[in-house]
Amino acid sequence: MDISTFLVQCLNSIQYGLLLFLVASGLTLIFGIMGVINLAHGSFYMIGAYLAFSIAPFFGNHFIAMLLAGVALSALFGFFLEWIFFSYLYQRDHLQQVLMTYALILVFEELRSILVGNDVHGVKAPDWLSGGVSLGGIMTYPIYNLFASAACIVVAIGLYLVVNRTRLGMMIRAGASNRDMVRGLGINIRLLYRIVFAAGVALAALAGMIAAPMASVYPGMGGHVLIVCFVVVVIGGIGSISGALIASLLVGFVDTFGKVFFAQLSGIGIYVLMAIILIWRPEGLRSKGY
Amino acid sequence: MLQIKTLNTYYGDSHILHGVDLDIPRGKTVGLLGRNGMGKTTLIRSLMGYVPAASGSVSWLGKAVTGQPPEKMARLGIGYVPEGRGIFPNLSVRENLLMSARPGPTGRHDWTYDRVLDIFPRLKERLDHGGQQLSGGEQQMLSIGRALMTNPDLLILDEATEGLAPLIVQEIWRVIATIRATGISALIVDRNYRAVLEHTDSAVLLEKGRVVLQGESNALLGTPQELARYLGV
Amino acid sequence: MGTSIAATNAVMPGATPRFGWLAPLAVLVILAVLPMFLSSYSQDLAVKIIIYAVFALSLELLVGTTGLVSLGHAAFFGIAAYVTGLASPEAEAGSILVLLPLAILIAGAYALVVGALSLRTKGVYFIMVTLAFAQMAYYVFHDTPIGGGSDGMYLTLRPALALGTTTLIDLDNARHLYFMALGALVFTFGLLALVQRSRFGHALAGIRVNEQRMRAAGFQTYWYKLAAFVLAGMLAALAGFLMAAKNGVVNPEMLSWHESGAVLLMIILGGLGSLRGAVIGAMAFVLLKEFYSSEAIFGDFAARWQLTLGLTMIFFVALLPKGLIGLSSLGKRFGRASAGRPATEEQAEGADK
Amino acid sequence: MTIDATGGALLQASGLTRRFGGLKAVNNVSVDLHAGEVHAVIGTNGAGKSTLINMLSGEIAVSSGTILLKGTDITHLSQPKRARWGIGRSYQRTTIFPTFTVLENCRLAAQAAYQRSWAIWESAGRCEQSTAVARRALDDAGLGDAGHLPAGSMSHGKKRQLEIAMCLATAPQVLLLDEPLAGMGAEETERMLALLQNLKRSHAILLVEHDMDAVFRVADRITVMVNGEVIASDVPSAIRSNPDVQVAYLGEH
Amino acid sequence: QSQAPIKVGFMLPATGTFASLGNMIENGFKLYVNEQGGKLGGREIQYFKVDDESDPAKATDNVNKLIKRDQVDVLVGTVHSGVALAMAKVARETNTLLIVPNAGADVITGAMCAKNIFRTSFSNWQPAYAMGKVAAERGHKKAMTITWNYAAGTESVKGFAEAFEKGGGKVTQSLTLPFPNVEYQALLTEIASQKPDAVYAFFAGGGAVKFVKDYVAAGLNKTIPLYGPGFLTDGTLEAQGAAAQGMITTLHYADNLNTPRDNTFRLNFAKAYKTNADVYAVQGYDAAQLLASGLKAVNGDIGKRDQLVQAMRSTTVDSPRGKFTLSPAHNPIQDIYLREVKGNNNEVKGVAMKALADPARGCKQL
Ligand SMILES: Nc1ncnc2c1ncn2[C@@H]1O[C@H](COP(=O)(O)OP(=O)(O)OP(=O)(O)O)[C@@H](O)[C@H]1O
Ligand SMILES: Nc1ncnc2c1ncn2[C@@H]1O[C@H](COP(=O)(O)OP(=O)(O)OP(=O)(O)O)[C@@H](O)[C@H]1O
Ligand SMILES: [Mg+2]
Ligand SMILES: [Mg+2]
Repeated sequence: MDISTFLVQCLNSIQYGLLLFLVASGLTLIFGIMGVINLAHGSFYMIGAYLAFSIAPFFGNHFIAMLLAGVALSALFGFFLEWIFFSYLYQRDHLQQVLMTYALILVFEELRSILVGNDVHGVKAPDWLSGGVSLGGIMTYPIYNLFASAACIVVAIGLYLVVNRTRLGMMIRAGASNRDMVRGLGINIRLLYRIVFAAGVALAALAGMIAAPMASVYPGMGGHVLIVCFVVVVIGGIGSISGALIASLLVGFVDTFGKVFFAQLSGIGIYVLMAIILIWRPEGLRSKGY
Repeated sequence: MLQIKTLNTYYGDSHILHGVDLDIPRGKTVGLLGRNGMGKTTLIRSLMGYVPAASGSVSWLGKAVTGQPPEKMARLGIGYVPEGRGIFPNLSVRENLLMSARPGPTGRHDWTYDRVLDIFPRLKERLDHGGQQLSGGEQQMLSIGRALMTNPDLLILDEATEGLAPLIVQEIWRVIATIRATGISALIVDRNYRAVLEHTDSAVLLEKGRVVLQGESNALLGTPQELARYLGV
Repeated sequence: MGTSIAATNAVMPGATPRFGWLAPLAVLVILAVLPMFLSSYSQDLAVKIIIYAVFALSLELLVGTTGLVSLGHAAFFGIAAYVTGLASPEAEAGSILVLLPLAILIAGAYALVVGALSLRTKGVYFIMVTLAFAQMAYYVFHDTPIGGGSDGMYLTLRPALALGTTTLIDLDNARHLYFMALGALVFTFGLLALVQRSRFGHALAGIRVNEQRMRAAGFQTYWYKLAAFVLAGMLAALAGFLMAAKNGVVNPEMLSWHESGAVLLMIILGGLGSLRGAVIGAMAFVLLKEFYSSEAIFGDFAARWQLTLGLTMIFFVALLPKGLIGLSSLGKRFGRASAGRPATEEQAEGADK
Repeated sequence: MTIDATGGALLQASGLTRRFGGLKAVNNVSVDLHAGEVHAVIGTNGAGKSTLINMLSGEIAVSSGTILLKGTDITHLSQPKRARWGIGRSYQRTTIFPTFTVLENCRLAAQAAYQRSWAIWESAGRCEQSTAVARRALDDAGLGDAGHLPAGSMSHGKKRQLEIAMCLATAPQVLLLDEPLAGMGAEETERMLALLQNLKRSHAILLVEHDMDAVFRVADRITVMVNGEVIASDVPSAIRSNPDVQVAYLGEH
Repeated sequence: QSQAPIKVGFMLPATGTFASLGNMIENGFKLYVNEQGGKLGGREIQYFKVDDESDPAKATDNVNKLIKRDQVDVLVGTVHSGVALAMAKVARETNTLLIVPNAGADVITGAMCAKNIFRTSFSNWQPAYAMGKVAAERGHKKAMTITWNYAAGTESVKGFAEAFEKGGGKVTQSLTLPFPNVEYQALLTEIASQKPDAVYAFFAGGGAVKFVKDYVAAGLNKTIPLYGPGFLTDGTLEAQGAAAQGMITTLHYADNLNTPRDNTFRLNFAKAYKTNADVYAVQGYDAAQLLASGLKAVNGDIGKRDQLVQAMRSTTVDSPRGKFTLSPAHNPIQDIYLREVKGNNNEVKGVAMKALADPARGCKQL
């Protein structure tokens, strides 16, 4: 591999890693911080992609407006979802949530099939983001991918600040460890969790919307992404945003170079990575130890 | 300020509180005494709304608040230091304090981050430690500090001096005295009944979920044989 | 995440009511005579449920008893199935006496390696490390030609047990398969029931609730957990062997995380902390799906089984905090709730946060 | 600072140090525990008392220093092994099995001495030895009539009693008690002190406690820690009048 | 006796990625039956359906639902190769008549071939082989292949390489990525750095859409032509949009064959189901035709298995794709078209290979 190819591969790794982070960010919130094992995360991603497909025609080239509208819609959706399906589960065994989220996957899949059908769809990137930049040689790099990376970085920074630097973030994390105590301090943990859950759903949906023009929209698209997201969140250390970012990039690199050098067994790459990291650091890369 | 009338509370089938009355006047500190397992904590958890009371009423400043959830009760102006501390292990000391900070219900803002750290200088040295990493006593300080950060009108201390060094315990009692002076009420449970009686205006003694003795703290101090009977000393 | 993952129904294993053995015995008698009344399809279905029950029971030992939630349990199931497939001779039926121990040993060996490494981690991290090891096994079978790649492989002839020239058990015979599976279920259930009331089982339960205290008391918890992990892996292998024999086809999907997830869901659905819950969960999971996807009952809507199944599960989770096994105590709860007193088991558990 | 340098000490720790990142929670601390003696360790909050117990019991590793049990170096022995060799501890933060009954809590602790984990055909509930030991421990700790209750549903004070009972149930020779009296009422305190007086005849006891009345009543020797270091170690009367200790810890006591 | 309807069991995906394909196949099948007045060989047809979920692990149980529970006379399915293999295995054991309307796994009409197993679609080898020939004829010397690391992909790539190298070309590298991973960027970079003359890709569904789009976004299409079997573009052209325009693929069907047979079929299909027919619909339709030819020969007496099979084996199916016969291994001997994407259609450019028969390697029961 010559040096320029190597550099392009690094760029690919980073780009993939960032996109992964975007998808995983919602999961970090719901899973890492609220402590809800949310298998339906992939479904929210899918819902976002289908949402983009459904509302894109109304927005034309106003892509950002479409994203905002989609985020608002999905947050609302998440808000009610938490209310109806999760609000009474926190006191129970964590595993009950697993069952609930699994049931939701089934329901969402079928509702999607009923509402939008089973076809593969494409979503067009807005004109101002189409086209590519030349990367030496014969390859070009799509501008839209660069836009997506930028969006991921913005989300990463925003999320980091909110969770680690605001009282809201502290309250959420406190709620994950001891709900009753948080209530005793006068904080309406139910509302708080509802909002966080909504934010998690909105982030997943946002990822789906951003990914839609690149990846197209198809049934079952959430399934594969889910497990990779869990890998990212866990490698990074549960609840750590910066950890998730590092982990996303690591996974991006391992996946990218794994495909190039170990094509036969590249499927196991990220799992080997996860196993090694967790055996080396049983609490993930960036766990604070408390 | 807070008034409890004929409160009955059950855990499952076991009847824990039997028609308990308790009155905490504004600006007064009340001691709650009793041997282990007599229902002190249960009384507190019932009035805070953690455990639903089967019957009876709770009122705050004359308004009925029976059955309100804990977050509402806390918002009314109750600062709660639970037994066993309830520190958030995954938050640093600083975060444990900041997350609960808010002005009191009347807008009072006596307790600031800095002032809390002033009375617990030990915490200042540990600001970036996780709640989990604190020593038992440090956790206890943090729990009290965290409750103070909500600038409460009524402070409930359930065994708040457990695990604290004698010097710090003295400091806590001093703090309670100053709190008392600023018109904040307090409900205090502590194993050291003598200290409780010395630092409170009145006290209530529970025996198997019933009030068996109550009165001015000073007066109670003068009845050692009664105390001995119910506290087993 | 300070809270432990698995809280359970049983206060302590073995705290079953006095005549607790009556119900299983009755069920066993019914199961033993069942094949006489079943169509060959229903019998197949029964075998499938039984195999999943064995599989679920094996995971129950980990999750419900020891508090180790694994999302990679299908690895042992699938590896055993592949061993059965790969070790079966082309032209004749493989011997159960060879294939079954081989499958169990190899899967057990893998469980030993996986357990030894992954038990360094806890909670969600443990879930994910077990998943990682299962995915590795999955991709080895999926992406390399060892076992026929993604298409899997098939057994030309199902295993049999021959003594001299007489064939005692021939798994090609549906009834033999049924009774062999039933035997495996009885064995597994009995073994785990014994384990649960033994010192070993109590120690595992102690580890689930409070490992720190167990260590302080003098239990080498790591070895206990490893033993439980390997035992669970070997029992899963038993199920895997049976599944390979039943289907005659082995496929990488048997090791996929969907399969691991499905058996986890079974035991949650049934109710954690109870062996019967695992069996009931397996039964409910298979039957509910069978029911909802049955065209004869739902007509064209059968294709929408995901919706009905999903809604049913939501319904169960919402109403049955302890899983299906909690149905029996539901009546009591209602009785008590109407007397105006709160239920408190949860409070007792949550009391020591 | 040891009284007799060799044989007498059951547990002998010297030069123990433990760092948490940059923090020296325990710095070069030595203690000897003798059978027939209650050795109290007192000190300010965060002085490192619990950390010391954690190191002695094997819960956490030492950064440096050595620990001898009856002359054998156990510095690198795992916690369960040390427990089997006779080191029992109680926790400052109640560490029980809340979903099990009180008796089951103790029985499980006692079972550590009769593990026989391969004998899966034997019922744990019918293990007479461990049940007997558990009952005795409960009686000693004053929970004799509470055996059937779910441990999690007891009051705080009772849980503290259970904490001690579980420590006793492992039948240790060396007891490391981390604030055993915390949360206990006056009556229970009396009982516990009597129990300690009784136990110390045959056991070596390390007592961490903030209740000074109690400490001065039962301790034969007191070590005072401040910020990870020992500032004094002596007989109680000498400690009581030590001005350093008064300033740092006792206050007006 | 001939009054009882013939039971046809559909084992097709109703959920998951392949759900729409399953639907097309079923509709195609039913269209033909309806055209015959709901009867084949004089007997009513009764349908049974099972969702195979495209999950091979559940395949045996699912197929048994049809065979043992519903006791169907004929099995029709499925899309996913792994599932189809399990079906074939059970069909062999129970001697049930099986018609495969899509799954292309070579072994179904190769090593696993059997008297009672038929296929009306294709073998993975067929379109790939034709493409290999075309690519070589177009003068490409160095080609790279890329596919998911699974059976269908590897078979397809092998078929391509076989013809391409026979034609004088050389497959320099076969790239794979794990199924169903859709992060192609790394491999596209690899392609860009090696600059082959052509690329042959096998993907389907959402993965195909993303691949074609990524290929174009990376600018590779300007210098390195992309070839593939028709699955790369079929059914997904709307989603691929501009990226797919002008792409060359090979398949046994195309969108504007413009034969009378095809036109009537498409018209009827569109009328009946309000959507355009595609290759999957054709395969389902032909499955019904094939069955019909057999039933006709035995006058609806499906018990006469040998005669039935013999008739099916030797029939000429008047398919919308053009007439085809079956090979001894029961796989269509069919024309493979060369197609080009124009708008939302795969238009015929010609016939890549005429009457191409699968080599049926390993089939012993010819
Ligand atoms: N969660 C619970 N479930 C059932 N019973 C409980 C529960 N919590 C407490 N109890 C019972 O209620 C009674 C009163 O307990 P409570 O905790 O109020 O006592 P307390 O006076 O605070 O004692 P202590 O001084 O030990 O803290 C006790 O007998 C206890 O066993
Ligand atoms: N895991 C840890 N990580 C970082 N610091 C720790 C950890 N454990 C304890 N510490 C710190 O080490 C110091 C000693 O703690 P330790 O628990 O031993 O104190 P202690 O003497 O038992 O105090 P107390 O009387 O309050 O229980 C404390 O300042 C504490 O914050
Ligand atoms: Mg209490
Ligand atoms: Mg301590």
